[in-house]
Amino acid sequence: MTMLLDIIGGLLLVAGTAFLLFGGLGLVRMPDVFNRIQAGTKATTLGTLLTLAGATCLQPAWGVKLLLIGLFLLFTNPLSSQVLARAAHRSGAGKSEKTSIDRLEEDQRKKP
Amino acid sequence: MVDWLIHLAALFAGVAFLLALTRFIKGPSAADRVVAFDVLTIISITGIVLAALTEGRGIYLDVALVYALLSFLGVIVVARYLEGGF
Amino acid sequence: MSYIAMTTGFILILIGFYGALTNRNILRMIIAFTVANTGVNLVLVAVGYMRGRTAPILDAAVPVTEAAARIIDPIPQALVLTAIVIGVGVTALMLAFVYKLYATRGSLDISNYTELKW
Amino acid sequence: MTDLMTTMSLLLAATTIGAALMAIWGKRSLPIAILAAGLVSLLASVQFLLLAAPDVAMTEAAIGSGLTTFLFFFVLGRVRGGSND
Repeated sequence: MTMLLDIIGGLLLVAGTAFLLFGGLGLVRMPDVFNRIQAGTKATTLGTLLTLAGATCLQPAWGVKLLLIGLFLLFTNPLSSQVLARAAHRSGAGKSEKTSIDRLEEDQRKKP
Repeated sequence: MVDWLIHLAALFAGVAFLLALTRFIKGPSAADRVVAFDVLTIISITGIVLAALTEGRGIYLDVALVYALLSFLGVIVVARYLEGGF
Repeated sequence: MSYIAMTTGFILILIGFYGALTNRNILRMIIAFTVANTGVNLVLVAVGYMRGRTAPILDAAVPVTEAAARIIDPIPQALVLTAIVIGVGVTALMLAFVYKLYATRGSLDISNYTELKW
Repeated sequence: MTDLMTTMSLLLAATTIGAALMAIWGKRSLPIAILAAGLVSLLASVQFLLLAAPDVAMTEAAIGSGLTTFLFFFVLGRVRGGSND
């Protein structure tokens, strides 16, 4: 039983860090700031939560602390990414040429 | 078996760390570097959890708790500066 | 492993002093002093490390009866804990001086402040 | 087991020195130098954790990396005209 739990925990750890790897790859490959925020925040949030779940399977006595870390990440990480995207838009960051729709700029132009 | 999986996870986290560091070094604007800083903090949380699993000490997780609050604070401060606040 | 951290600390001290001596902007000099401060802390903690032992905090993994044989020396860590707090105090004081200098003179170049030279 | 720790320590050491060089290099703009100094502090904090000092790591992460970056950006927002002297 505990052997099975160990193997599930190890596989969850590897899956979580694989999501971190994909997040880092997206951070390098994406063309502009907003796509980089998208890749760098969502994939890493999922990866860290999977890693914490794997650590909980490996050491069940640490469950409360790991759950607390996961809750903090789940609350603060999307908030910080939204604030950063708004700041990048206001400071005039360059958009990729494939970006065709910008609703925030349309709204600001409508009511100055 | 589990040791081998933990080493594989550490290898993946190290490669992700190097990729985010590449973006931190050559990012054209300041916002790119802030995103890379955030991702580096989150990868450091994963590294701390792996170190705690390797050493077998649960007290190391408190540092990860501080990190989870800290990345939020740093990004908010830099975003306020980029918006022209303060 | 402690030699890696000690070497890193010394290189950080050298880089910080080089930056503080060669930059003309006052804020860049303060950044370089912060880097040197981190290097000093790293060297002090690396001096106190012992191989094969664990953190000096007693919990279920380290019982009290066998603590003396398994934990490292907590004295350098306590010293560094004080040094970090004093370092941020010194940095805040230097930044307050930068703010007052910019308010009175309107420049951050160090070669514009020559009153103390003779 | 200790191989993993030594490899992490080597990676952190190389990254710390690179970030420190980036922090004092005069060609880059001032917010980037401040962010690089914060990165030096953050990586040194993980190094403290690997040296079995979790209390120092906690203090360095909260004060050295959080509060110092906040103070630098606060002052930099108020001396906005002279930041490229």
